[in-house]
Amino acid sequence: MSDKIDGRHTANQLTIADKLKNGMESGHMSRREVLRRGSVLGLSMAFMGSLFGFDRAAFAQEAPKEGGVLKLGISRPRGVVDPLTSRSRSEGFILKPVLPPLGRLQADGTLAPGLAESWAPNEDATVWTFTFRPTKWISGEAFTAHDIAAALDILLDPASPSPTVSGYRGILSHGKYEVPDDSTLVFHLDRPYVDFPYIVSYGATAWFPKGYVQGDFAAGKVGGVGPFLLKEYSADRGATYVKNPDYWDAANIHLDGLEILFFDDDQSMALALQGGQVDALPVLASSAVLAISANPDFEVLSARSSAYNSIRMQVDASPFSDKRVRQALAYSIDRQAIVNTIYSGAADVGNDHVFAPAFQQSAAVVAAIPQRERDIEKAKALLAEAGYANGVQVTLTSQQYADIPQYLQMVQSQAKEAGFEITLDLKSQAEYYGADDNQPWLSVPFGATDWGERATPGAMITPAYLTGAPFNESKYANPDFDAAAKAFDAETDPVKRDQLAIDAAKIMHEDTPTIIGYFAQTRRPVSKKVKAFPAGPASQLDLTGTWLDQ
Amino acid sequence: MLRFLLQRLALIALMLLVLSGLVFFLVQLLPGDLATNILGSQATPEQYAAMRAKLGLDQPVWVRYFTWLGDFLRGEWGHSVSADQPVRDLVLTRFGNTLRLAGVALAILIPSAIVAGVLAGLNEGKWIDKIISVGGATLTVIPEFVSGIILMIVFAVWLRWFPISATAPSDADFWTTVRHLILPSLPVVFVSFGYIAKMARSGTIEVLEAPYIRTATFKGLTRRQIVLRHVLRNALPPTISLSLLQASFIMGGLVVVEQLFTYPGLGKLLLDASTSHDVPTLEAAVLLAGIIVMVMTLLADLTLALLDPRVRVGG
Amino acid sequence: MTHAPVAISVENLAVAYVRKGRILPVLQDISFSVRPGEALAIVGESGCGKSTLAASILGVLPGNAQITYGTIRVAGLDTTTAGFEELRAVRGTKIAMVSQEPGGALNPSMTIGKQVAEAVLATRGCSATEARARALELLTRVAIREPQNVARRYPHQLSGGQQQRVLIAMAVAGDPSVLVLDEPTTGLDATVEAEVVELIGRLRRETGAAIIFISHNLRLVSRVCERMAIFYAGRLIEIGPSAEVIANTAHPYTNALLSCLPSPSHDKFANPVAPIQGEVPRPGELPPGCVFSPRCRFATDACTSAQPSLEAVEGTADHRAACYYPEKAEGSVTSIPIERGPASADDDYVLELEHISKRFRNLVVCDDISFKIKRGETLGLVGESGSGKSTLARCIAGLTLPDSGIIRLNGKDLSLRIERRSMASVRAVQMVFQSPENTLNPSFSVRAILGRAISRLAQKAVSPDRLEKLAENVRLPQVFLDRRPRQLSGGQKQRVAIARAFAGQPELVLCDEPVSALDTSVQAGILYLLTRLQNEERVSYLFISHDLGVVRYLADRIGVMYLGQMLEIGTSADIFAGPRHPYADALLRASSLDGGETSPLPAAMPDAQVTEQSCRFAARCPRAMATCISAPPPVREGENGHQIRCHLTLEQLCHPGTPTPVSIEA
Amino acid sequence: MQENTMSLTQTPAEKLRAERRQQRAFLLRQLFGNPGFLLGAVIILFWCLVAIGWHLIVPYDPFATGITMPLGAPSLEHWMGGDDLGRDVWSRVLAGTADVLSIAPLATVITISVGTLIGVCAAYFGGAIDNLLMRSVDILLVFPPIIIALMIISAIGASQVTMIIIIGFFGAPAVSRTIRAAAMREANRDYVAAAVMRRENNGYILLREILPNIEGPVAVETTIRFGYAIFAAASLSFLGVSLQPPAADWGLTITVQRIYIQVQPWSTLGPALALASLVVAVNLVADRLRKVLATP
Repeated sequence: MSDKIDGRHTANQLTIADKLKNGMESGHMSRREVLRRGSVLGLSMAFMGSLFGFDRAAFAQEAPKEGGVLKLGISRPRGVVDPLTSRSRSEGFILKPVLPPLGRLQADGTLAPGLAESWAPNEDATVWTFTFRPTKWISGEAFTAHDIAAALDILLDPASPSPTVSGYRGILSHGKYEVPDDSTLVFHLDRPYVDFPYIVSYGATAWFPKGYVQGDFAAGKVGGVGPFLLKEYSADRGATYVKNPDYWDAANIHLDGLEILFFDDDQSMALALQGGQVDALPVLASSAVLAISANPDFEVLSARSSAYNSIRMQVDASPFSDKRVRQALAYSIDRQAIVNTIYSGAADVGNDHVFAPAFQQSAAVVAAIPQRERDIEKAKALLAEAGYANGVQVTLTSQQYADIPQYLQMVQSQAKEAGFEITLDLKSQAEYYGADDNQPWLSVPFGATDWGERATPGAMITPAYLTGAPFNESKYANPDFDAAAKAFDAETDPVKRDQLAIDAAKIMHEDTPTIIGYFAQTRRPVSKKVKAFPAGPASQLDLTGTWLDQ
Repeated sequence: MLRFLLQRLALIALMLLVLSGLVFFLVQLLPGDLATNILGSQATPEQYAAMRAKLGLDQPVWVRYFTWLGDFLRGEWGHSVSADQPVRDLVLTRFGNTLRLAGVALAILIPSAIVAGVLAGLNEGKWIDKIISVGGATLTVIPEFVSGIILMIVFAVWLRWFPISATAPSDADFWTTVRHLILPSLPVVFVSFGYIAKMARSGTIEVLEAPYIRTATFKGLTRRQIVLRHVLRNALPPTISLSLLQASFIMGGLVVVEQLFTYPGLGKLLLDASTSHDVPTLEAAVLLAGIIVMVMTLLADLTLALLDPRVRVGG
Repeated sequence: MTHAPVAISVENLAVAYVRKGRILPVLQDISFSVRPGEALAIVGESGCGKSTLAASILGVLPGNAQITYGTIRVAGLDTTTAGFEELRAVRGTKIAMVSQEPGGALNPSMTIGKQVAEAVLATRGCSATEARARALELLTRVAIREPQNVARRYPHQLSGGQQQRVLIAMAVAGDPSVLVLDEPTTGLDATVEAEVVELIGRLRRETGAAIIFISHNLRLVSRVCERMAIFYAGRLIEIGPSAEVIANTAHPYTNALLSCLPSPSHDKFANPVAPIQGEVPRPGELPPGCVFSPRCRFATDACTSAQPSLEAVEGTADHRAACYYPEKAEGSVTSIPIERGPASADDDYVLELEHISKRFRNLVVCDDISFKIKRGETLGLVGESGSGKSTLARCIAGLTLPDSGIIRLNGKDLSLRIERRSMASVRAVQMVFQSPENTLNPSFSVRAILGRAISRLAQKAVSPDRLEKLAENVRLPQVFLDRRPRQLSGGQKQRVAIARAFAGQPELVLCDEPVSALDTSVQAGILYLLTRLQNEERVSYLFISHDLGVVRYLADRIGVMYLGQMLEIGTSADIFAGPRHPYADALLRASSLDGGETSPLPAAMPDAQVTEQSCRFAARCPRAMATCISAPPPVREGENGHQIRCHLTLEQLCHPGTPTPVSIEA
Repeated sequence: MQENTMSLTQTPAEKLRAERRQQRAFLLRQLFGNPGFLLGAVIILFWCLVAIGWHLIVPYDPFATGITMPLGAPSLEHWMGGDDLGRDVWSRVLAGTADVLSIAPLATVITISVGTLIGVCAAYFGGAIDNLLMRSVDILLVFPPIIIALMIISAIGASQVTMIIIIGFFGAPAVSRTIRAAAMREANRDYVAAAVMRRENNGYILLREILPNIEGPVAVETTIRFGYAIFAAASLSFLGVSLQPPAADWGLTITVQRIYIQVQPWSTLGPALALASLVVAVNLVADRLRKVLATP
């Protein structure tokens, strides 16, 4: 976070700064949103501070103590962790201490510089230029833009085993990037995309060095450029790390080392925390949080999240082919009761569109679209209009995973009053997602799927709700929605962008291809001896500044 | 004795053959096709056909069975789809873990249950017998997943005597490893304790009533001599043999306990493989589990044979 | 008697069982004593309290029994009140015991040598080495050959006779002053029984211990014991010198016991054995007055009002009896003759067997057996256990499939498989089994059992008349028809089993030891019944028994089997008159039917040196010669179809003891 | 036919009946005179009644969420408190009986019928048939039942019927061994030989001659297997391969609710205690039965 960066701001970025200023002054944007958006568009904190008059003291930290090994408990990743195949949060937690992201996403949604020192878009956000800081792999070789390009060559190859490619589909194609010099990488996007830095900084993707071969990580052959070095990894037990003295921001890494232990279920994880075997749990189901929150030795950090459980209805299958049936179901559930019961209130009520309150740009959407409240009469009326005055019997297929069974049982119980006789068919997670030509989650007419956190609304819409999108499980197809969503991704003007968001959300809310009852917060139970532990976002764990009070 | 051993081994080989057949054909019932699993859904029908031919899926089922069996015997157990690693490494690692857990469980279970049962048998009808019998029967009926949770909360959270995690650090010494395994082994111990203690008790009582104990009494032996030389010597072999026969039951209990304590053992692997339809892993794991039980059964027979001259020396 | 030293004295002993709060007296008012070197036999049927007496003497009564009165003194110790440690101090040295079922009485997981040495160590202070040496001495003393070898073996590797010898060796290890033998020969073959009895007699002379010999076999104990005490329903009813008691019986029960044992003086038609009517009363159901009165022919009012006390019999020193009319005892039993039916035609054969052979794995159970049974005739089969008698019967019955051979019924070939036999031949061949406990299905009433037999075998509708007639035929009272097997006594069960076999007018009844599990008094009734039925129904019997006395009594012809081979077959008279096979000779001597001294056979391991080519009996034969192990013996033909399989000629067999036995131990 | 003619004589038949009555009365006295058996029987009876009539006695709809405070503490209205979704725990414990007592008894029926059939046939026919059956049983015994259950469930999916069949069939081998031993004792008794000598067919001998005499071991095995079936069903529920939410099945409830055990122990302990009480009761009954009925 050096002030030197300021000099590098392009004219384009100054325009962005202007737009942000307008947005804030016109009351469209909060201070936090300006920070977040500025960070994405490549404005440094210092620059923004000077521009908007923010007090930098707000970022100051309590004086940390050095040393100690932080022990984390996470759920066991399936199989052997490898950057080439990594797709889950747990895999990310294992990989990223060694192979850090380009930009570091913070709990407040801002993107801090990481391996990439700075980034900036062109006028219409179709070309992005990333500048990397001079650093080196622990092997001694210099880290260059060629490493990232080589990794993208592998990851975006259609034959690659990596799931990363789906996140880039329609945004960045294989080979559409160049390396003008060792520290610069230029991306040529398929379509304008304002939130592009998130794409390369987020998710389970970890960047790996040139010449990487699958299995190198597990074998301990990857030196890494991250804050920590892998000391030992065992697919059964977990991983241990030591501090990387050569990390570019080593000064702000206060821990001597890191230890990650695997657990298979939330209860044993929670008990391990209480039993002092681990110090913090980056992810814990709300059900397991309850016991800990009563314990004064622990603190539960919360961060808003955009993750949600989608009760999606295929719009081409009876009875949900009738919009009124979908709406009736949406009206029959008591969202606040669900949030209170399952999450003790630690969740944002959803309104059947993906613009989660966690996204700062959602403020306008939330204000513009009235919240759907439980209205049994209305639900019954809608059902009757659709021809189901005597109720309707449906089977809801889903998975035995996390809070989904609880959620669905409440929905089942609540929707009964409106005339929905829901039979639950809860498969194992593996069965629900299946493989290849047998993927119930995509094929069943009525299902409930857990969608993980995304950094932007666009990243949620693109794979799941655009017409013909690969994971469009509700078979939702509305050209108006597609247009609004794509325009939203491309629009750099905050005011216009808000309007596009409202348009898209309204269409989705009205069509109700899915019921989004709530966005649960990320809950991170942490021992009180752990200081400055990041509260979020859920899939990232930036331990910069974290220290142990012992 | 040698002949007995050879006979048993031949029987085991035969049983393994049948077992492998059973496993293989059961697995054939599983939905999903290996070719699709490998190629993904975008391949052409020709590619599928080629892959099926390459995998031998176009062969009749019995040919595939023998191919599979041959591969299995050569140690080629295939590739785990869900764990993305060779099945053999995976299964053998997990198997080692389960052996450790089962070892600790048996090491606690058999001596304690037998001592308790013999004590109860020698004091039939007295308070110590009642405590052991009623206590054992009560422990037996508490499902592993109930006792497991209670043990976790009491000993790991409240008292902090044992860690929750069953897996010790890889560089841990022997005793640390054992310490990690005590808590998860206890539920399994509880469930079988009552049964084995009961066996030991009734075995002891039966022997106490045997005419040769009378003979020993008439010789003028002390109580201690009678118990040590005559009662235990005859009561223990069948009990030990019976407790080894609990292997199959204990294996089942381990699945539950490994799930509860998230211990990466064979049981957990079996559960995961079956829920994720990971066929090669499932086949290998079930076969291995069967082999363990079979070996335990053989051990049971051998124990009895070694300790009982009627079997050892022949008639 | 009062001045002589006493090894053990029992005074006014009364023992009772407590069952469900009720006190059931098992022994009442028992007094006797035994001097050193003296042997007292305790005789009585089952349920008379013999074993309870033994347990009381040894201080090992079960928990639900208690001594209600009296004392037992052994070496100054009252075993009725002594604790475990006090008893332990005298066990082995002052009092020792040999129990029944030698197989179960030895620790199966300890070598013989160790078990005997343990007995030595427990009774005398010596080193382990000395104990081992002494154990070998003891084994030698009880006539165990190759004691070194036997000492290394486990109990299951020994024969029943050897096991019993080992038990005796352990009992005498501490030179006890009192030795209690509780039915030591029950379950042993006649020849082995004779050996053991002989051994006991010898040891008694050598050790000078007082012996209490408990047995149900009056004649057997009279050979070893100079005094005998007869027990009935928990009471001592007669006691005195053995010869005196037998010759000059002073209690009707004793007399009845003597009369029911088949002896050469009996004839199954003219002078049949006389059963005692009724049963021994169970504890808690004792009749008022004399316990024997309900079964006594002479019972008077006095008998049914008070139990007579044990009084000295007139004119004798120590012969006492508990009877008001001791002088009437001798004549208390009269047998009812059976009228002999017509003799059977010479060539009217019901059954013909040719070359029946059966192997179980390597064991030859029946080796080329051929014989014939005439209509109305009884063929007795004798031999020790394991000789193949039962298997042979089961082959004929169709229950076991022989490997080869021909069976003819009434001259017509009978299928070896029962499924292929006609219903007529199924009806014609029926069987009566050994164990009364197993012979009837416990879940059916007698009526159902017999009804089913009638409907299947007689192929007739089951009417109450028919059922009652069938029951009447075996003298089974009507009331028993509606009872379950477990409510019947052993004898009654066997009657039902016989009725079942006779339901369809059989022509051949295979009797597989039908009386060997019964008390002698009950056995007599069954033997009488079988004779009567045979006479009435013209049925033939194949009668299997290990008891030569019973066979001699019942059989017209006798076959002697040994290890699957028929060693000798001939008429009863011819066999008893001789010449006979050395094995038949040994059996006869063992049973001492002729009143002579017993001469035990050498107890070698039977299969040790015998090969396909040798005489099966060679290893145990007192007259074995070199040829006996090198060549199979020829069959010697005598008169009346008498056949003897032996290398010795008939002539030689007539003169026992001429050739000197050669050692055949390789 | 036989029965008809016999019923002509009333007196003996009546006597027989009276005697059977007496016998039964004696047996019942033997059983119910034992406090353990009495307690066990009462508990089993209680749960059976609940299984049939839980609809009538549940204080609240066991599936309705939000009836009470989520994870609410026990109170007078909800005396085992509420579960995570605000359902009444006590009502769910009662309702769960139906699931537990539908799978276990039917599975036990299968176990006992199949096991008895195999055991009796092996014992009676002997030889090659015995060898074949018993070696097959040996092999099946090698499979830990839970593991096989997992395999089959993953092959054909979980349903109540699948559970019943799997738990039923996999108990059978163990039963067949015990029954074979008992039947062997009977088959070697002479009354069977006597029946063979009347050329009775195999069916008659198996069903009429042998089977009634192994009622004791069969009854004992039934109670033992019933206990195992309850245990097995609960374990499979725990492993998440059996019933699905919102079923009130005890094993499933324990699995789901155990995570709250530190917050609201009753939602776990309630069904756990219910399960334990049922299994203990079955064991008490089994123990006494074994003592009273065991063939000596």
